[in-house]
Amino acid sequence: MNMELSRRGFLKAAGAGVAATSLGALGFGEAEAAVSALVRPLKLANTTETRNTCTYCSVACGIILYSRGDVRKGERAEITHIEGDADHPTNLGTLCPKGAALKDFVHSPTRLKHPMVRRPGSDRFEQVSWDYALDRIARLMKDDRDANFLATNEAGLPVNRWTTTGMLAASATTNETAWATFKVAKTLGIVGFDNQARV
Amino acid sequence: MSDSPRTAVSNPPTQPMASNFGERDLVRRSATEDLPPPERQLTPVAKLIDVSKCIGCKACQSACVEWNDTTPAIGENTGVYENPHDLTENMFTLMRFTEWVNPETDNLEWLIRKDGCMHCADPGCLKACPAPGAIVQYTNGIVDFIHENCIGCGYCIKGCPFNIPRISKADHRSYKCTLCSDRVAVGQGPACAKACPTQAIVFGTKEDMKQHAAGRIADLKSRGFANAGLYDPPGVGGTHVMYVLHHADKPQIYANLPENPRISPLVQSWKGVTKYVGLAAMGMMAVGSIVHGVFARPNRVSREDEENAEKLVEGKPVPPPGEHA
Amino acid sequence: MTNSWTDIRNTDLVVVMGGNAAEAHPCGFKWVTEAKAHRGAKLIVVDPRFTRTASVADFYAPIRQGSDIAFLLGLIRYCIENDKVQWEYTKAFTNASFIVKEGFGYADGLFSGYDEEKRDYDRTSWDYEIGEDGYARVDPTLQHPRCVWNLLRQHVSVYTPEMVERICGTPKAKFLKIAEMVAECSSPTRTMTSMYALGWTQHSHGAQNIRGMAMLQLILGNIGVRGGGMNALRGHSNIQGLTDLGLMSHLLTGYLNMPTEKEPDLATYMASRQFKPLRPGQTSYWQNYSKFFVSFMKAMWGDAARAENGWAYDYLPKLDVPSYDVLRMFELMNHGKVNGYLCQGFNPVLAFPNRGKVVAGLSKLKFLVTMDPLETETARFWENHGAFNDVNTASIQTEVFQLPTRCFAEDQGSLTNSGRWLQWFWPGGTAPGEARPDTWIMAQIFLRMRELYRKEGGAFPDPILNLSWEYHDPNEPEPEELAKEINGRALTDLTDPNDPSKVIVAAGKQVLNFTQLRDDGSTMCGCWIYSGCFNEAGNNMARRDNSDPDQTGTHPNWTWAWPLNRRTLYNRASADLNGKPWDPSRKIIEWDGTRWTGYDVPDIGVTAKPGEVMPFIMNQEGVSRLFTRGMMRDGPFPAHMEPFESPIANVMNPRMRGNPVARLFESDLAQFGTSEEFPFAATSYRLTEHFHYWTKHNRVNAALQPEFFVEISEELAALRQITPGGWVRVWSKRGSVKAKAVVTKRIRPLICDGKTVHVVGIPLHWGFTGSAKKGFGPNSLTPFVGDANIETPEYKAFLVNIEPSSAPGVTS
Amino acid sequence: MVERVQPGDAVHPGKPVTVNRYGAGARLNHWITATSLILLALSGLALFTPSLYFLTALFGGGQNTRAFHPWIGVVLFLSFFIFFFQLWKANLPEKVDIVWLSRIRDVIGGREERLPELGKYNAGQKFIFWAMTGLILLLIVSGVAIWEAYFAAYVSIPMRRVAVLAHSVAAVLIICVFILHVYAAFWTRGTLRAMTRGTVTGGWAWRHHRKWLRDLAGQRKTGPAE
Repeated sequence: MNMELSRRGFLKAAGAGVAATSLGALGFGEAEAAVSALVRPLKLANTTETRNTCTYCSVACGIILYSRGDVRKGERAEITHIEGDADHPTNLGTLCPKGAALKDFVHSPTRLKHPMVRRPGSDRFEQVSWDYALDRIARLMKDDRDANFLATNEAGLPVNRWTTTGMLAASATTNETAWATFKVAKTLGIVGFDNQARV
Repeated sequence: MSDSPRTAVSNPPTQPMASNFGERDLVRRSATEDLPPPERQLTPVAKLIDVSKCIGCKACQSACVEWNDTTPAIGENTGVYENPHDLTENMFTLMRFTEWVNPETDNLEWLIRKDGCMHCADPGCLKACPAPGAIVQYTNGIVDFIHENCIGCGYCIKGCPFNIPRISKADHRSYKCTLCSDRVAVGQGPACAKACPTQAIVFGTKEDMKQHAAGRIADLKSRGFANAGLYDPPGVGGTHVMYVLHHADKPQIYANLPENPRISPLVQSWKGVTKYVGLAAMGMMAVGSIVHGVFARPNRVSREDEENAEKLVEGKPVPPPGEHA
Repeated sequence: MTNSWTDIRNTDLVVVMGGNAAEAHPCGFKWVTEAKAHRGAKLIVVDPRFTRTASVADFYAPIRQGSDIAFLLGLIRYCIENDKVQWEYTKAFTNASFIVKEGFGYADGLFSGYDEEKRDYDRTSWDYEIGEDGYARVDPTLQHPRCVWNLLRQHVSVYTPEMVERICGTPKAKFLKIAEMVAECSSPTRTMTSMYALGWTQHSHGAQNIRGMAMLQLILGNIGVRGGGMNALRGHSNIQGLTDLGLMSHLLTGYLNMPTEKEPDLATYMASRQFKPLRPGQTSYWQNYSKFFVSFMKAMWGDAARAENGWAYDYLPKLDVPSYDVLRMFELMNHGKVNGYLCQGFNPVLAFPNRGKVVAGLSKLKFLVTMDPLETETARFWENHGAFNDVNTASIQTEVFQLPTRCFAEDQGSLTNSGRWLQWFWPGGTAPGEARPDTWIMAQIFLRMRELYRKEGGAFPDPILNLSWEYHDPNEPEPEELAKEINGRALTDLTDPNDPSKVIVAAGKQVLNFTQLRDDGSTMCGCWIYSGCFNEAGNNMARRDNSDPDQTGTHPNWTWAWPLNRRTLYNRASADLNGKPWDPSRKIIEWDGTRWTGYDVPDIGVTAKPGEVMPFIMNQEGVSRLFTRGMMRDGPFPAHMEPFESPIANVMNPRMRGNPVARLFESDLAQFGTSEEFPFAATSYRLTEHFHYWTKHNRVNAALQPEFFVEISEELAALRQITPGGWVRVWSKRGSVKAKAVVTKRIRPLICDGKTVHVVGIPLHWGFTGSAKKGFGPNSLTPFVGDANIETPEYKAFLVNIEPSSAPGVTS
Repeated sequence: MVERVQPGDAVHPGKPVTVNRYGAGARLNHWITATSLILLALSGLALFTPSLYFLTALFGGGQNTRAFHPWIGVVLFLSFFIFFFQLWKANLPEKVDIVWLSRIRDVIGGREERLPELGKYNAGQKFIFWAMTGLILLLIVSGVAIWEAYFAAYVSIPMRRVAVLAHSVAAVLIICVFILHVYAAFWTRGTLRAMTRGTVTGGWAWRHHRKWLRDLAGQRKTGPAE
């Protein structure tokens, strides 16, 4: 992303508030600053910053992901810290107890890593390939659609709806994902289509 | 209209940066008499916790854990909101909740206080600490634990008037809030202050924080909190973590915040008079013995004594019992 | 939100009712504490519990859950009786002066036209008198007995402070104190903001709760002004976006509607969507409906959408019922009428009411597909977890696919926040294992099905084969491509209607915004209200200039807000009939004699004269509605309704249970409890330490609030011999849970209609997966009934019983 | 009633006469106690004042010093109290002790002939015995109270503050008593062998504990012939 913009934001922000005056007092920018044996070195040194938005509530706080490695350079990137974005007008760098712990979401022990299938009656998941899963899903969906698609109603008027398969869309996905999802679901004629707006 | 003071006026640097203070900025160092005076005086900093603005969301706890990479245990619910149930070596700060019915208004007031190290100007922990350099105090007021020097004796716990330090059962070292010295050292505020959603926690120079507090107190008084005030207890020379309280006249209602905290007289006399008198006493005892040894002739058994003993054993007459002549 | 989070700094009075902003939206709540600290603003909290928001409030009053309408109408009555009305605003900018048809009436808690059999109203009498000129008749003097104002005055007259206390259990003195504080905001120079959330929506009469406050805000002149508005604090990070994009049964994008069976062809569909102005000279912006609709159809089916085939109108499914909402779908599942279900980042086992019914439904599916970055109870609904999920695994024949998706930190795109800001974000980490973006997964499902239809044919393949899917890599559409599609572009050169030689937008170029959309097939646009988000100027959602001239909280150049980067909806109403701001110190826009100028994008034609064109341009009336005609199923005015499970009878009409027109399914009717069996009034809610069922998966939040509990008053604890921190069993007609007991002074019994009502609070964050201790959710107990208009389940008011017990799994 | 002659005490004719004063067990105990007391003093003093912190080097650093000290304390406590049960009866006070104390100047001057005849222990020795007993009790109790690793949870912080003060005061005193004990043993020649070989010369007994010697001699007459 364009870091220049955020830097400009930084300068603007730096004008505001008491803390700005404190900044000098902390010795910030002192020429003869000594490397200290006592104070722990800042763990963010040499990490990559990425502007992101908190995934939880709709205050949509600005956050910064700090990572070792840079995905935009095609590198493998490990997120080492997440913190509020001080340039963001809504949260001004603050975060709630959930946002402040986002790193634990990313590295949660229960993050899913592989497609899994649970066969009818089975008491466990088995790992499968993406191809297997997607082909099987497409087949199951088509068979159900072909079997239960309602082209016309009693009056013989076209209704073209598919009520026997439903879908719930995620209210934490992007608008772009939502649009792609919308197109697929409505095109298939799925009417049992909803999202968290109701709950 | 201006915002409240912002702890985070900028995001943390990612380019390596030298720390702005360290060794040479020490004003106190535990168990170290001959500490060279600091070359410069940094402006004292402070964290101000406005209890009246705090919503008890525990963002400070989250941010603290994430920044300090600690791992608090997943406990259980015991009928209260405090989790973990107390400060631990993995939880340097803790929201303490008190349901208090104001006798004057009969209204419920939910008093929520962020507990943690107060960074006393006169730190009891440092005074009590026997390990040279395990606890240090910088000229900006930060009191920090240097874990590699810590011996885990727990004296800091006895020294602290606020019951803050916790000893790790794992590595037998003492832990507490560092005021994020590593962040402050690069011009950033502590993680908790940056995270605090309502900016109930703000960080800056102690002067600025006092000014800001004055404004907050005026606002509280205008809302009917006649006894609103600043908690900066003189008993420990003031603190670098201060509270704005709506009822500054009774700090103890905020989960037993001490009315007039000071280093316990017991600790004072232990670290003071006992040490000096004790060393003197032991010294005198030793010297006394040596002097006596030099001047008084040794108490030797005489030939006569031996003969008397032999006589006695052989049943021959010996001086009778009773007073010597 | 009509306004933005940052605008709350401009308010004088914050009313948090039907929500718990400090706890659920801490960083947005910051702007309340800012307003308090810097404007001397006051905060009022009305809630059954003394919440974290209440802990920093200037004034708190308790209220019985589900009785908000009585409280709000009580406030409206107070303002009218004490002449605390922003008269100029009310007369000019609301439909107060509109005359309602004869025959409209209200008696015994019911409006005219009720049919008990159908559980529905005949709403024909709920409308304006239309004059010969085709316009609605008005009486600007408000003298006419049937003008909206007099009907309203009459309607609210019964909600006296005594009545409010009787229904809500709010002590009269406390109610009056609040009424006083609220009434002060009728001054043009004082504004109040309403911050609400699911505390108002999750009722069988949720929409009417919100109507009540909206009406109050209108007569106080607080809509469209800085520091005012109706601010719905949305839940999920993109719940606003998914609603805007119409990912719902009854919607298309941008609040266009799905057609119904009654609209078999485009002509019929459009006939009821002409939106002719109801008053002379009014904008009635929905008159452009056809432009948005046709552009949408072109975005969906490209060249296959042609004038001849009604822009592929047949490709759209037609509804036979108002909506196939989640409650209906799970009802159908239980009847074995649903075979497949896809859950994208959704956890119905914990999210939908009457968990027993939800799990039974899922167990009847042929296949279930879940897409999530985390484990969910839904993906493992078939797994036996003892007391926490006691199912017979072997008997469940559902084939379940659990697909790993990327999470926010590995994804890219835009999210629409509560304040309608579309904010772009970037990926910072590599996804674990084989986790894939949702766009890729949806593309794969679609492409593989399309391939099957190409090969095998099948039921009505046309929409599938013709769906526009022109992406650089069809296997994984890029977020930018999709965003551009949402914004819309010209399909042929768009010329100036007045000067055909002048090309405004060349073919293939992005349209500037929806004002350039046409209904002749020359433009395409995925979602008209988002048009402008990614035009030829680039990705406006990625803008990061956080400057805020004069610190109005507008931040006009930070990302992009819909519509047209407008930050405050109805902002035209912030100025009077001459276009001067009601409060000069709170200007948003003003009329400079020739055009509207100011901090924000005017919510009106920039040259529309103040005296002539009224501010509420989306309404046919040009003004806001105190009386909503037939637009809501349960009444043109809100009226007191009890929850379906209520500790007391409806004092207006003891025979009335819940919302008289709310949809009920047979099986659920039998599962409503009575106050005899279940004496205690329960409510459910979030805690600040957790976000729904996600954060129990991460250690920090699990440590901050590790275990499921319920909150009760000291009085109820004494009544049932419950010890603080001990185990209790809480059960309703539908299920039973075990929890730790938090005994607190923050909940107190209420006296309603002479009866003591004990409240039981039940937070919702625990399940049988993740790092936190295993636990239950309130949805094991809640009733399977939704709001009459939008089917949001009644989570906030139901009945339970409670007793001391042993730990889950331990038989006592 | 004071135990005038303790089991194992015996006198053997010869030149010089030898008297059994301490059995092997008693001596072993004594030296374990002595060693632990010295180690405790060193480690304790290291944590008592920064000027002596360097002593932690003897134990391999501060962490070890902190860890070892309480355990050594436990050893001292056990060994001393076995020892205690062997000696306490002989250390009960008597009238003659008062006379002895009243002539303390002669004691210090080594003018034994001016003192009354004494049993196995003189008042000074009894004082050391009881002082050690009391102080070790105090030290073990206060020590446990501030034993962070195991007992922190059971003792309130105010109590721990009292304990740490008591512990340091007691430590100072016991070190003083220790010095007195050691010096007296050196100054009074012929004493040390009581704790090394376990015997003293008849002369030593005649000079310092004549009543005890007479008792032993008397016992011998009445006792079974060799």
